[in-house]
Formats: sequence, structure tokens, C-alpha cells
Amino acid sequence: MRDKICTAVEALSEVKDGALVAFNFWGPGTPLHLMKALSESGVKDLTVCTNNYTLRANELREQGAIDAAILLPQTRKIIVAFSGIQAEDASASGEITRRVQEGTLEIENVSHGILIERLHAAAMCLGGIYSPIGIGTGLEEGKEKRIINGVEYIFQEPITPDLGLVSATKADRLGNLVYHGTERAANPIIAMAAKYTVAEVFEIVEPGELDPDAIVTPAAFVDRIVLIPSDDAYSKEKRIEQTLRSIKYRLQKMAEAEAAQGGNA
Amino acid sequence: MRDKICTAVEALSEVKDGALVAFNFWGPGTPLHLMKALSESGVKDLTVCTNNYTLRANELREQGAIDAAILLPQTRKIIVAFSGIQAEDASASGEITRRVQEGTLEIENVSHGILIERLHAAAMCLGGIYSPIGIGTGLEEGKEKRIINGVEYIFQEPITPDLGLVSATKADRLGNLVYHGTERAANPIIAMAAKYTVAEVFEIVEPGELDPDAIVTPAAFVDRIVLIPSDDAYSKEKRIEQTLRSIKYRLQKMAEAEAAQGGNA
Amino acid sequence: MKEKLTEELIAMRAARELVPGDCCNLGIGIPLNCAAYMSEGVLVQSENGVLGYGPVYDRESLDENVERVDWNVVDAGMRYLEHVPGMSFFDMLTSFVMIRSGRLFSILGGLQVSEKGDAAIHSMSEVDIASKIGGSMDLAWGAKRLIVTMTHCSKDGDPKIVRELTMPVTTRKRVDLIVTDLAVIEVTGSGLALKEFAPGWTPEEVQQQTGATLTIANDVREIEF
Amino acid sequence: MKEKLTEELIAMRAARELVPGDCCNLGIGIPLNCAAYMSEGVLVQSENGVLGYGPVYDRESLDENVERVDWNVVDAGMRYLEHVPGMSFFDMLTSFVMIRSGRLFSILGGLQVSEKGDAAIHSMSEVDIASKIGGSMDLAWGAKRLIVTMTHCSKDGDPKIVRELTMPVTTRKRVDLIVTDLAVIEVTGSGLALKEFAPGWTPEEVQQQTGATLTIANDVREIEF
Repeated sequence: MRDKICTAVEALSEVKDGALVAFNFWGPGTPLHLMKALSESGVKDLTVCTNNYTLRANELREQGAIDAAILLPQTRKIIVAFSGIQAEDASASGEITRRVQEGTLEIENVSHGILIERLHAAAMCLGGIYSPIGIGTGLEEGKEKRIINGVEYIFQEPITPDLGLVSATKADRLGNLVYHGTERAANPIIAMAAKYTVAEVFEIVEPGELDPDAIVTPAAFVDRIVLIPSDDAYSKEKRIEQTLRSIKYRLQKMAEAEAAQGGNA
Repeated sequence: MRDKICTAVEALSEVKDGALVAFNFWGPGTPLHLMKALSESGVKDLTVCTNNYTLRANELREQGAIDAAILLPQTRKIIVAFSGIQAEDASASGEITRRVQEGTLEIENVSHGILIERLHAAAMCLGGIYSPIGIGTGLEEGKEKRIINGVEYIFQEPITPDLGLVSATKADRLGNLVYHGTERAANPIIAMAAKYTVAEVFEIVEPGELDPDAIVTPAAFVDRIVLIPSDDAYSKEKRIEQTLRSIKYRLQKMAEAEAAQGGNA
Repeated sequence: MKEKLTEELIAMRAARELVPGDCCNLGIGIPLNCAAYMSEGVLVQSENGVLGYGPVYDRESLDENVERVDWNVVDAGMRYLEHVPGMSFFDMLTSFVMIRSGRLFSILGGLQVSEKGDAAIHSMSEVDIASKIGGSMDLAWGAKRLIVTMTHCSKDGDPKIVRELTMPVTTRKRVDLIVTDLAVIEVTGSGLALKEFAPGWTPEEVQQQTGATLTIANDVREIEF
Repeated sequence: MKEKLTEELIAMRAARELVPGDCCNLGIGIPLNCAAYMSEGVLVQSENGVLGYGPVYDRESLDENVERVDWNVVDAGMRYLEHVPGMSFFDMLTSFVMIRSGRLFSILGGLQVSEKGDAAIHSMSEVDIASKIGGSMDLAWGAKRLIVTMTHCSKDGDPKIVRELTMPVTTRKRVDLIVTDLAVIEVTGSGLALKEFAPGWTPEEVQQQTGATLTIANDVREIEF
């Protein structure tokens, strides 16, 4: 049997320059271990497709927290539904602004629903879809429109990732995946849409240990399984520590802002 | 709280003539109790959309087995991916032929994938999709085609059921559904695509008894929940009996056919 | 001096639009406060893939609850959620089917609303390059009923209810109800109808702070709490 | 008199195209027999929503096994399946993503195959009004590799491998390999290449039973079992 279990480095060894890479970025269910490995892989000219492109503060990044900007030096285009790019405490923000202005970085804004429907259109091998979202907004610029049964739609092309990075709670050796809670998010759709899917998991079990009714991503969609090492910077425990640090940092910033306002009043 | 739990008669009381009704017909996961109730409801001019339109032999029908043809007198159009209409032992077959010839019944042939993608397009509120399936076949007749990035596609309109009849193993009182095994099939997609969804289940439990990670159809998609009475003709036990009778009947027919062939040789 | 409604009171009033059995998505900002005032039996949805959630962990106390918190369960705004009976988790495809198909009420924050029911809901990011559209366009387009909650005027005192939007459009002709710190206004086919006004204010005073013409509903009355 | 291969032998030869780790859908007819000859580790899929299934209950013995059979687990052909480790159940949307996206081998039965790789796979129903397309069009279009298994000629002796299809088309230009009771034939960009022939037959005899021109592969050989 072909073994799907390998390290992140092995799993990403054949990714090519110019690849379109998709991943979920929404707290739990973010493939941080694989993102880190991809940032160290040397591939360049990536198109990065993610639901959220939220920058962490420099202070948190110095303590190990990462965000999609870890791939920024290798990125030529970002497709994203929600961006949180705070200028004051995230230096990557300035880099993004500068690179967009000088024309070495492109940003394509979509909505969460459009992102998901375009990924799913790719999974179903469709040529395109007519979506109702964005009519009368900035998103219709340059797009083909069509009225069907009296309603106006925008033509949307599928987004087919060359590489899907997926995060799940558990895999069995065959590649069946289960998710817990809201880590599911875009992960199952990315696994189905990508030409090549790598899943990072916190645990690998034997076939038969997962309830066949509860498997969300069947093995056919998973090409490689990477077990996150227990001493990894993105182990379960380390992620909780980083989350708590990030919340404290945010609370502190809010308190500072309030104090400053109080001083002005 | 609005109570979603009711009888089949109550659940179907507001279905209107001319409705498009969708259901899964594939062994387990077929809403037989609701199909029976719909056949007794008096609504007419239905469009029936189902993955399989397989007729049972008269002998089995007399013993309580049903198929989509129970709705035939109320049906003006059938949208179907796979038809098993055996002339010799199912009298409904003759009725279908006659009505198609006289123009009171229309049949639209699709593939399983086309049926599902059109139902899902409706669920996502799309205006239409470009599907690769059916190019160069009879299914492209009369359809708009388009070449996108060098590949030819057929424009498919969404199928939006007015009524979705769904079969699941269990519901909780809120309407969350879980399925077991291959009863899942088209049920979750029909629940999402239909304007009004009625689920028949074998058991209703309290909220919290279903694992939130294992719920397949969330409560928002279910308008009414019908518990199949334990003495119903389509209770779990009765279905198994009907299945066994159907298998025996098929084996007997095959034996007869072989004997006849042997006689001819 | 006349008081405007607090964010809590705006949220309380908006939450009253829902009855048990309804499903609802709450946007960032004022709408998030609605959760506390919802009738029991309203199922709250978040676009990352959860329906039927209840209390949210207080950020201040998260590190005291490290053992109890389920770190895999957040809403779209990254708030950690307690487990409650009847909750379900699903993927974003299922989530956006739910959002688009008229099964959810959406209560969203607003930057501007026009008399036609157009709304500017999402902002651009701090550096004005990437947008913060998120789920707002889908939520606004597909809502069973779209309720926008916001302050009646901007910090600079400019009316946020206007004839034509001047900010980036999130949705066209979809707003059903506007709940502000001064009024409850229905968007009808023939314009804006003032239904309720904040205690101590008059319909005329509300009109003065509004950038579009209000018709005064026959049964106009003070907002009651 | 020369023997043609039995359906079992056709299935055995076709099954050999797969290696452990491959995923595969088996059509009705001869392909169903392949299951028995698959290498361990090949995951078999059925379009109603199951992957990784193993043994199928014998229909004759179902009523002896009423207590053991899981009546909720069937394949597309309504055969009851035993539970095996690693099996998964999913909805038809997931199933058809899997089917279309080149992740599965498809082994399907055939009524006719043309030299261009067109195939007639589905029949019309007995009354010729409704079709039996089922999943065949999706399975043929989206297969990683499409293998058609069939008898070389019809019951009346007509070749089923032809220049142009005369029966309703299921798919155009998708067939990769044809396995019949006489031969293994590859569909290439430049036509049909005879790779293997049934024991006791010659390439010339196979050509005589074929309605299109075969090129004889350099390494043509007898099918080995």
C-alpha cells in the first residue's frame, strides 16, 4: 500500500513555483505547521487563497504566532474574503501596501460565500457559475453579468488550488479525516477542490477507529497525511498558549486605547 | 418554541398543486412514509424529482412495497437519473408509456451528478452552472453550450424543489438530523435545496443527544419532523421484510429465466 | 440633554424582532450584543460553521478557564463558545447555503443605509487595499429579513441614513429594518417609514438627523423596553 | 473450439490495472465481479455514497443473516455490504465530486466503444422512454482512467468495438482501456492498440471480430492469469 503518512517537508517537496495554494485561516482548523513548512520550502510566485488574511501584531509574531504573511515574500497574488491588516502594530501591513503600489502583489477581494462557491465549483469540475452575490457592488467590476429568470447574476470562475493545505483533528492511515467544532470551516471544501491535498493532524489512528458515519473528508481526497510532532511550535498546547497571549495583547491594547481616550476627554 | 414535530398529514397539508417534489429513492434513506402520505393528500400536477425511478413488480406492490409510481396519477413530469421500468411485471410501466405517448406525462433524463449539481445550485441560490457532463451525448440537445478555457460545458439550471421529502435515522426536537450508512445519499442536498423540507425519522431525541460534530443536516434546513409510527407499513421492521421479499422475488425470477433458457437450448 | 440609546439598548430592541425557532446570524459590532437579549429558542448561527450557540466566554476570564474551554469552537469573530444542547458544526459550504437561502435573519452593523434599502456594511481594511467583506454580502443578500443596527449619525454628526450611499456598497435593496440609537425605521417599497423613536425624542427631531425623507407611520410610537 | 474468456476472467484481468491505494468505482455487470480480484488496499467506491467497502452479502443467504446485516448499507446496485475498517459514508454531492475529479478509476460495462474512445454504456429503459444513465456519464467523464469491460461481440455476433457508435452515447473520447473476452486494447491518440489477446487466439483473429482497425503493439502478448 502506498503510504500517505510523511513529514511536511516530504509532502511539500513537489510543489512548484507559481502554485495556487489554498488554506483555511480561522482560528482552529488553520494548518499552521504546513504553512510554516511551505514558507521554508523555497517555492515562489504563489497565489494564496484564504478566507481570512489577518495579520498578527509584531510582538506576537516574535513569540511564534504566524499568519498568512509568513508566505508574503513568496506571494504574488492574494485571493481573500476578509482582511485584517492593522497598520500600527503589524509591519507586514506596510510591506503589503508597498508591494501593491509597486505592482508586485495583487489582491483579489471576494466574499466568504463567493470564495467557497468558487472552490466548490472547482471540486465539481464546473466551467463557471452564476452567483447572485455582489450585484450592484464593487465586486461586479469587470465581470460578466447575466439576467436569468429576472434575477441578475455575476459569472464566477472556479478556483482550483494546485495545493490544498488542510487541518483536521484526526486521520486514519488511509486518509479519512474527522474535524471537531469550527475547525471544519473551509477545510473539507479545500480538500475536495485541490489537485493535491496535504492534511496536518494531531493524531493518526488505524482504519476502523473512526466512525464511518462521522468521517467528513473521505480518504480519496487526501494525498498526504502529516502528523504534527508533539514538540512542534504549532502543537495543540502551543496553539492554546499563543491564543491566550494574543487575547491578552488585544485586551491590553484596548485598555491603552481607552486610557488614551480618557486622557483626551 | 414553534414545534416542528407533527404527523405526515399535517406536514403536507399546505403542499400546493403543481409543486416540484424531490426525494431520495435508493433503498435505505427513501422517505416511504411521506411518499405514501403525499399520494393520499390529493395534490396534483406534481413534478417528481428523484435519483431513481425503479418500479416494483405488481406482486410486491400488492404486498405493500411502494415506489415513485405511487405518485404517478398525480404526476405530470418526472426528472430522473436512473429508471428501471420493467414492462413484464410492473403494470405502472404500461401507464407511463401510454401517458408519455398521449402527452400527459413528461420525462426529463439527467445523470446522477447533474441531478445533484442542479439541486445544489438551487441550494446556493445560483442562476445556473456550466457542467461538463453530457457533452456529445443526447443530454446536450436543446441546451446552451459554452467553451470555457478550451473545455465545452452545458448550461444547467438549478432545480428548486417546493417540497423536499427527506429520510433520516434520527432527529432531535430542533430538527438536527443524523444519517446512518448509505441512507444519506441525496437526502442532505434535498434538505438544503428545498423551499420546505419535511423529514421522516425512526427516532426523535432531545437536543444535546446528537454529537454536534456528527449532525449532517442542521436544524435550519428542516421545517417539519415526522416520526414514523411503530405500527406503520414503513417501519424499520416492515422495510426489512419488504426488502427480503423483493430479493426472493428477484432470485426466483432469475431462476425461472435460467430454466427457460435451459429449456430453449 | 436628551439621551440616545446605548448600544445595549439598540441590541435589545433589535433582538425583539425574533421569536423562538428563528435562526439568526449576528454581525460584528452592535449585533453581537443581541445574543444576550434573544428569546430562548432562537438559534444563532456563525458563518464559519456553527448553529445554535449560546453563551460566549468572556475574554478576560479565558485563561482562568483553560481546562473548560473547547479551543476548537469559535464564532466568526473569534470568540470562544460554550457547548449548548442542540448545537451543530458544519462546513462553510453548508453554512453559506444556510446564509443565502432565506433561512436566517441577519442582524448586521451598518456604515450607511439608503432610502432604497441599499447598505454599506463592510469597511475597507486599515490600509485601504484589501476589503473586509467577509460574509456580509452573502448575509445581506440571502437574509429572510435584514436588520441593520447602527448609530443614527456618525461620530462627526453626519446622518448615516441617506438618499444615496457614498461608501462602498455591500448590498442593494435588501434592508428591511433599521434600528438606531434614535429610531426604528422600516424600509418599504415607497421609502423609509418611521415606526418608533427613542424615549424623549420626537419624530421631527429624528427627521432632522436623517439624510432622507421619513414618512411617519400612523402607529408611530416611542420605543418601549 | 476456441474458448473466449469468462466474465470472471475478464474481471480478473481488469482488476489487475489497479494497485493498493487506488480508488475505484465498479459499474453494473462484469465490473462488479472485479471486486473479488482487487488487490487488498484498493478502495472501492459506490456513487450513492460509500468508499472503501469490502465483501458483499450473498443475496441467497441474506435472510439467514438478518441479525448481522446492516440494512442501511448498500451499494448503487442495491447489494448489501459488510462493514470493513476504513469505510466511510457521505452524501451524493461529495460522491460526485470524488467521481468527477479524476480521483477514481472507473471500470464500467460497455455496449459499444469506438476507435476514438467514445462509449455507449447506459441503456434505455425497457420501455425506451426513460434512460438508465445513472452515474455512468459522470463516472466516464471524470475517471482517472476509464476501463470498459465487455464481451468483444454482441449476442448476435456483431462487433462491439466500432468506428462510430450507433447506440446512444454515454461519453466521448474518454475510454483508456478495453478489456473483453478476446483482448486487451488501449485507446491511444492514434487509434486502438491491441496489447494482449486471449489464450489460443491470434491478433488476426481478434481483428476479424473487431469493427475498427487495430494496430498491433510491439509487445503484444497472450493475456496471462
